Amino acid sequence: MLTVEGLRSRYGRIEVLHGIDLHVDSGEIVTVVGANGAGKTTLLRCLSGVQPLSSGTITFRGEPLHLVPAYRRLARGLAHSPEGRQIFTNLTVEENLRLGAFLYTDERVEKDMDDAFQMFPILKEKRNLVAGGLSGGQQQMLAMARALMGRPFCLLLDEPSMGLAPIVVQQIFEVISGLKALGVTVLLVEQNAFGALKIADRGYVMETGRITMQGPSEELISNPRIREAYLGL
Amino acid sequence: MPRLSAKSATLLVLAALVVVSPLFFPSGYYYRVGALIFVNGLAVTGIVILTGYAGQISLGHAGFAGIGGYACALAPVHLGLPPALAAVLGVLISGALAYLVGRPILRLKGYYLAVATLGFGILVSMVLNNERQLTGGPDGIIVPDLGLRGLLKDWGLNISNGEFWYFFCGIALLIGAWIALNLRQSPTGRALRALHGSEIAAQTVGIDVARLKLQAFVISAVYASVAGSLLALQNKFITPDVAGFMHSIEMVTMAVLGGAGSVLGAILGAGVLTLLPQVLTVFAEFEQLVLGLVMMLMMIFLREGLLPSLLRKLRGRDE
Amino acid sequence: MSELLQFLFSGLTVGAVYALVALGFTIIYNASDVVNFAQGEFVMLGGMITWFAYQAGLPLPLAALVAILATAALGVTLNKLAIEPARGAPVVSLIIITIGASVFIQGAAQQVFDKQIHSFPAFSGDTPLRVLEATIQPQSLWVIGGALVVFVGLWLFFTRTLIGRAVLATSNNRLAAQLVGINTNFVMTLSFALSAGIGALAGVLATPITLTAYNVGIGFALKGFAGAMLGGMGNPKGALVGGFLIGLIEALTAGYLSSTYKEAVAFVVILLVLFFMPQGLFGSKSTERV
Amino acid sequence: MTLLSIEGLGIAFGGIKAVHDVSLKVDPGEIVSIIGPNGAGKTTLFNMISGIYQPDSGCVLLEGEDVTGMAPFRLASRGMSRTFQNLQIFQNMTVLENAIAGFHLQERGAVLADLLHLPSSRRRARAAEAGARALLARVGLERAADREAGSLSYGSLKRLEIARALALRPKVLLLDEPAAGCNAVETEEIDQLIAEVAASGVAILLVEHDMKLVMRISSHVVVLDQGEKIAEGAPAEVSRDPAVIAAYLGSEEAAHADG
Amino acid sequence: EIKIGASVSATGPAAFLGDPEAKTLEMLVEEINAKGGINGEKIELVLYDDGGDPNKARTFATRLIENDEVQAIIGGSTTGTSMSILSVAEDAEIPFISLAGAIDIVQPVKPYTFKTPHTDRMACQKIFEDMQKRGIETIGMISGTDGFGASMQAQCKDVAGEYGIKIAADETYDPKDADMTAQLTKIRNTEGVQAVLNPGFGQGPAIVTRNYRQLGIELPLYQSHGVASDGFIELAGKDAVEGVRLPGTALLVADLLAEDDPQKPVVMAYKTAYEERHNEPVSTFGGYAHDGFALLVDALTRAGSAEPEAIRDALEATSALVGTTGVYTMSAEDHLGLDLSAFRMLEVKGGTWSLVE
Ligand SMILES: Nc1ncnc2c1ncn2[C@@H]1O[C@H](COP(=O)(O)OP(=O)(O)OP(=O)(O)O)[C@@H](O)[C@H]1O
Ligand SMILES: Nc1ncnc2c1ncn2[C@@H]1O[C@H](COP(=O)(O)OP(=O)(O)OP(=O)(O)O)[C@@H](O)[C@H]1O
Ligand SMILES: [Mg+2]
Ligand SMILES: [Mg+2]
Repeated sequence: MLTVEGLRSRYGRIEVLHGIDLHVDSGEIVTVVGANGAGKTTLLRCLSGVQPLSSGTITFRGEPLHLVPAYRRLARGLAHSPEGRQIFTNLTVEENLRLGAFLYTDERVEKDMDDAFQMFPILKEKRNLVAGGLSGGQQQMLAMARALMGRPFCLLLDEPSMGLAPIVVQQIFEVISGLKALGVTVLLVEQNAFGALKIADRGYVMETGRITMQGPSEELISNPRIREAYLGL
Repeated sequence: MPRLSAKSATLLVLAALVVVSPLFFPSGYYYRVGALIFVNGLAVTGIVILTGYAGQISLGHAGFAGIGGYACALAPVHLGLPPALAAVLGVLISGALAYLVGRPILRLKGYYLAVATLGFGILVSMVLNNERQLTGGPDGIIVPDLGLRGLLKDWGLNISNGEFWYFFCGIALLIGAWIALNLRQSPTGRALRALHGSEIAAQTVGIDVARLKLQAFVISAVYASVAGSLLALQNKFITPDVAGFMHSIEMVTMAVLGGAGSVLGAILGAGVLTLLPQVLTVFAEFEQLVLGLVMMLMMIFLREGLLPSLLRKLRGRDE
Repeated sequence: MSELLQFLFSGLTVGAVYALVALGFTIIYNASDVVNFAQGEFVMLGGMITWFAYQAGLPLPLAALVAILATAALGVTLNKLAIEPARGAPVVSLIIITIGASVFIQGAAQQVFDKQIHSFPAFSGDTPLRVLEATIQPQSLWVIGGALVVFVGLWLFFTRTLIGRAVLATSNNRLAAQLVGINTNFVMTLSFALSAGIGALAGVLATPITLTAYNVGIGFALKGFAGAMLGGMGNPKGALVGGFLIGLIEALTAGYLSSTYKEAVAFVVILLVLFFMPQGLFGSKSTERV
Repeated sequence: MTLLSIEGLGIAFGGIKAVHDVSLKVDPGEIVSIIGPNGAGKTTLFNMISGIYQPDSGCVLLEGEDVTGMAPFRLASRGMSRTFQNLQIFQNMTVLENAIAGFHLQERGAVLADLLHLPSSRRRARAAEAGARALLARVGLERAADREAGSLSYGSLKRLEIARALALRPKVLLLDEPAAGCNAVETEEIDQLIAEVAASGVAILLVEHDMKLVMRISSHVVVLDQGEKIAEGAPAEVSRDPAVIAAYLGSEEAAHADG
Repeated sequence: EIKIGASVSATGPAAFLGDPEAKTLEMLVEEINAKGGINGEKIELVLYDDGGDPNKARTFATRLIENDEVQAIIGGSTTGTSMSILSVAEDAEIPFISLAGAIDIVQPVKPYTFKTPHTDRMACQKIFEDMQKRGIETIGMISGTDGFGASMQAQCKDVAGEYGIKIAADETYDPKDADMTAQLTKIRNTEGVQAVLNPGFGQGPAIVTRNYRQLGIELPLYQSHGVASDGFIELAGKDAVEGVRLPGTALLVADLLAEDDPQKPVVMAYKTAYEERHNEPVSTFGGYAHDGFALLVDALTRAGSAEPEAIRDALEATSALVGTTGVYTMSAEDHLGLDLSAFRMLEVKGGTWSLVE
């Protein structure tokens, strides 16, 4: 579904991704773990097109993606729930969701919105309020719900569990697992590495802009180095 | 080799420019242009403090320049003050007015602050325009001679009017730049830049945001006032144009063009924008066209302003 | 009584012009947070191009259409050549670009056209309409009507259409807008086209009253800006009310207090309003949680 | 005497009670954690305590003195310091300058001295810089000191905020989700840092969703739900409370789970 | 080669003054060079646009004198710019012919400064004379707040008493205003007003005139020489402008001048040349520049030298020089050299200017 080869990216003159190779197969949940500043967010930004590559290729569903402008990538089926939530703070919750489905004008939008409200009932309660007034966790839910409104084949999630109550974290991980059943592929960046690896099929470990380890989740969970460096066990 | 601090480097560059440039002046006219650049540079240094450091926009600073200028025209006639003291009076009035006006309007943010300052500037220029009995109205008013040149002559230093104002304004600019540079690296300067970044966070580290903004506003008003006084004294004549909206815009443009966050940059911006019309006279009819084009191109390709962008490019090549 | 009515007519006429200019500001501002100081030049072009086309023999309505389209095209060009290449620059830099554009357009206009003052016939003649003892020019009704129509159009655009909301989304969070599939470049192009077109329309409607010349832009921009800020930047309702308010305050001050200081009074009112409502009359306070 | 005590604090937004009648106390050296579902009002409570919101009812006592609704910068000078859930970084400054800004109260002096670059001003600035560097080292950011703050990753910014908050040498420290965006190992580092600060006699109020962290270091836990206090007590006690489990934890294991 | 400097406001708010001035100077210099120059020497014109900004004007004056080393300066479209140039020129002892209205420019007399336009005061006097003839005693004024309007407003108020005229209403408008009905309503409702006077230039007076008719005010309306051009009739609209009077120069009614009028050949020559070349009607202001240049040429010819000192002396000795504005005779006490006869009272009749007998 998604293949990345030799991806490099820089902020100004400083390169922060030094040649990333990774792939996500259809229907998979793949997670990327790494320390603060490893470059996980930058990787996702490259994939969704809001961050330029300096070299490398991205192939998505068999077609090159890296030349497609960011705004067209959702139409191709790639959605991104970014770090820092990036919701439209001046618009209402409902408007945020509707904009998530900006590309569509059919009836399914209403249905998707109902689904989103079912997933996060609190959003329904606040649907007519300005999103900027939501609590941090509520905004995080909104960001995730908005990404889902875009009907992606593949979803890029940057720390979706951040700032969420434990009960919601569990729920979020369940939702992500559930997406798999719906045929949505997920690339998940998580600091809650343990939780992420538990639901993922495979995982990558990223250190200062490079992939240093990869493998099936169970393997990574049981790897002593990872247990010590990322899982704190 | 011990590294020069940015401050000393800036001051050295400026001082060298002031002293060395005259060696290359083919005629007295260049002293005039130099003096204008220095005066504008001084006004714009005030904008650096307000806009570059503290992030507050003012579209009415020409109002303070007007007050400074008219103080020099009116105080000698009506109060019998010598022109130099009149300039000080201008500073006091500008400062006091900035303090009074700043208190309510500095609560505003962004464009709202811009329109409020704009309103202030317009009020000042309107008074200067319409109180004909006092100010001479739109036709302007004569400003008495500073008299310092005569004094220098008595001391055996005989320089032309152009030279005198060139060096006088040059020194004023150096002092102004020195103060602004002091401020930048000082605790107060840091606090100003902090409130620019986030007012809430600035508050929680104990910065009295309202007060600090007001201080920056007053300081920058003083700069504008002194610049206005220098201009008036030098021209020996003043019209309400100094306080006009276009002059306010010009000040901000100079600062942003050169790089609002940096004193040297802003002075450079003042230089460019003062020189440009002089250079563009060869285009005569097309002057405005070219001026607009140059402004746009500079901002497109040197978006952080002339100096910061150039420095960044230079540094990029070094590494 | 008839005196008051006459002052009100005067205020409404002038206010409608301000309101039209202020409305022109809202779209670009809503899409990019940039106050486009070249907006006044669009108004000038609307009048000047119409005059020239009219002189050249085009019927007035056609001349007006040409002016509006040409100005909209210029707006798009401005965006493509000057605003888009500066993407990511600080807002002040963008503002300076628009000021540069304003200087440039003015310089170009005095070359392409001339430096004379021009006017073209009012749309429905010059016979003043009498209401009680007061009179109003038919063209004033055109300007007032124009302001109302543009207002309603913009209001529907921003509240009822998805693309209108996409404009708001773009200024609120450009990154997120791209992520939901909004072509932010297109949104910008559209905004410039619309803003410029509305500006030109203002010029077309107002010129029979205000007359036009290559250098009238700044005056319009200033008053429009003040009106927009008084009402609350970005809100069409604010632009409309703000523009009319300033016009009315000026006319009433000129009538009852002092014509010399009528603008001063207008600005004092603006300062007072902002003192109590820092976001203007209808500006929404942006909610950013910490 | 209690360092910080809050009595009956409440606020509403557009008629909706975000916080209602919440009281709590923190003593020097104590770590009081506030937990609760998203939107329970934790951040809002912080905003009222630190003077950013004006509470509709109730009062905040700092060292026995009523400081309700006092401006944030005044509270800061009385020893209150905080971090933000939605980062508030001075983007236009370097990492070091961000940290130095935290020393504002210690380094500020007369504006005139600063304008004229008097020795007193230089001395203050030097002291602040030294202190800031030490703090950056403490949060592991010493190598990033000269970078522009805007270029740090999320997790690093979080730590920069903590450094800046510590720079005030607070008596009360309010931390809003300090471990968000940090992995388990990084969280442990923060955990230690907080414990050290508390041990030095600072009263700490902590909002955090990472239960491991909360359970490990809190001396007392307060649970909010829909703006009201629904439970409080020792960490272990609270984590077994059925109401807390239902509203917040989801399951008892969640409190002790690895993550 | 003789170098002449000029700094005028070809752009900016005073462009209506400076633009025709610049065009006129360029045209005349070309003409005279085509004829072989003065005393066999060609003239070089160094022309700058000060945009109406006195500060810029001073810089350009300095540049003209110190850098371009001109022998004389023409320019200063506005009073403000003239005052700026004046002080530089006096310091450097370079003759300067101002094109601005205020009397302060040549009063008190400064050795090197001269001017061509009649003063605002003279315009007021001419108007009041005419009013007196019509038996008008109480008037209302509505003036632009620009330099031109404000200066004339002040002069008129100053001199009105001499003609027994009372100014009962005194309103102003901003040059950018779009509607003056409020001010005019106020004037209309002022007790006893018999006529209205509107000093100003640009679009303001055109709008005033239209609003005047819109309000149906029947009193005589006087405009100033600021709008003395055919363009004004067109802008204000033929119907609205009918009956408006203003003090203008011979230039505007060139065709109507008596054949024996000494000014006729001069104004006709200038008018035809200018209109042919620029395809726009001549204006009074271009005429000022024409006269300034004519004065200079005359002085240069008589002086037989391009030394500033000699030019100055010759200028002061100008006698009966016929210009478009009037006939100039300078002296050590009078650096303007015009009298009231320079102005002619004009009235719009049937959509064109006509002379009031
Ligand atoms: N705007 C920027 N300008 C310059 N450098 C940046 C910028 N954003 C990130 N970086 C740098 O790029 C590197 C990778 O950052 P990134 O945000 O991708 O890390 P991350 O793995 O997501 O970290 P975290 O877990 O803290 O979110 C870091 O060294 C960071 O400092
Ligand atoms: N400025 C505001 N405007 C409108 N509503 C607000 C505002 N501030 C807070 N609220 C509301 O108050 C409630 C509490 O929000 P708060 O941010 O305190 O929650 P929280 O407990 O910190 O949640 P989280 O764990 O998600 O950060 C929320 O429902 C929020 O929508
Ligand atoms: Mg990240
Ligand atoms: Mg919170």
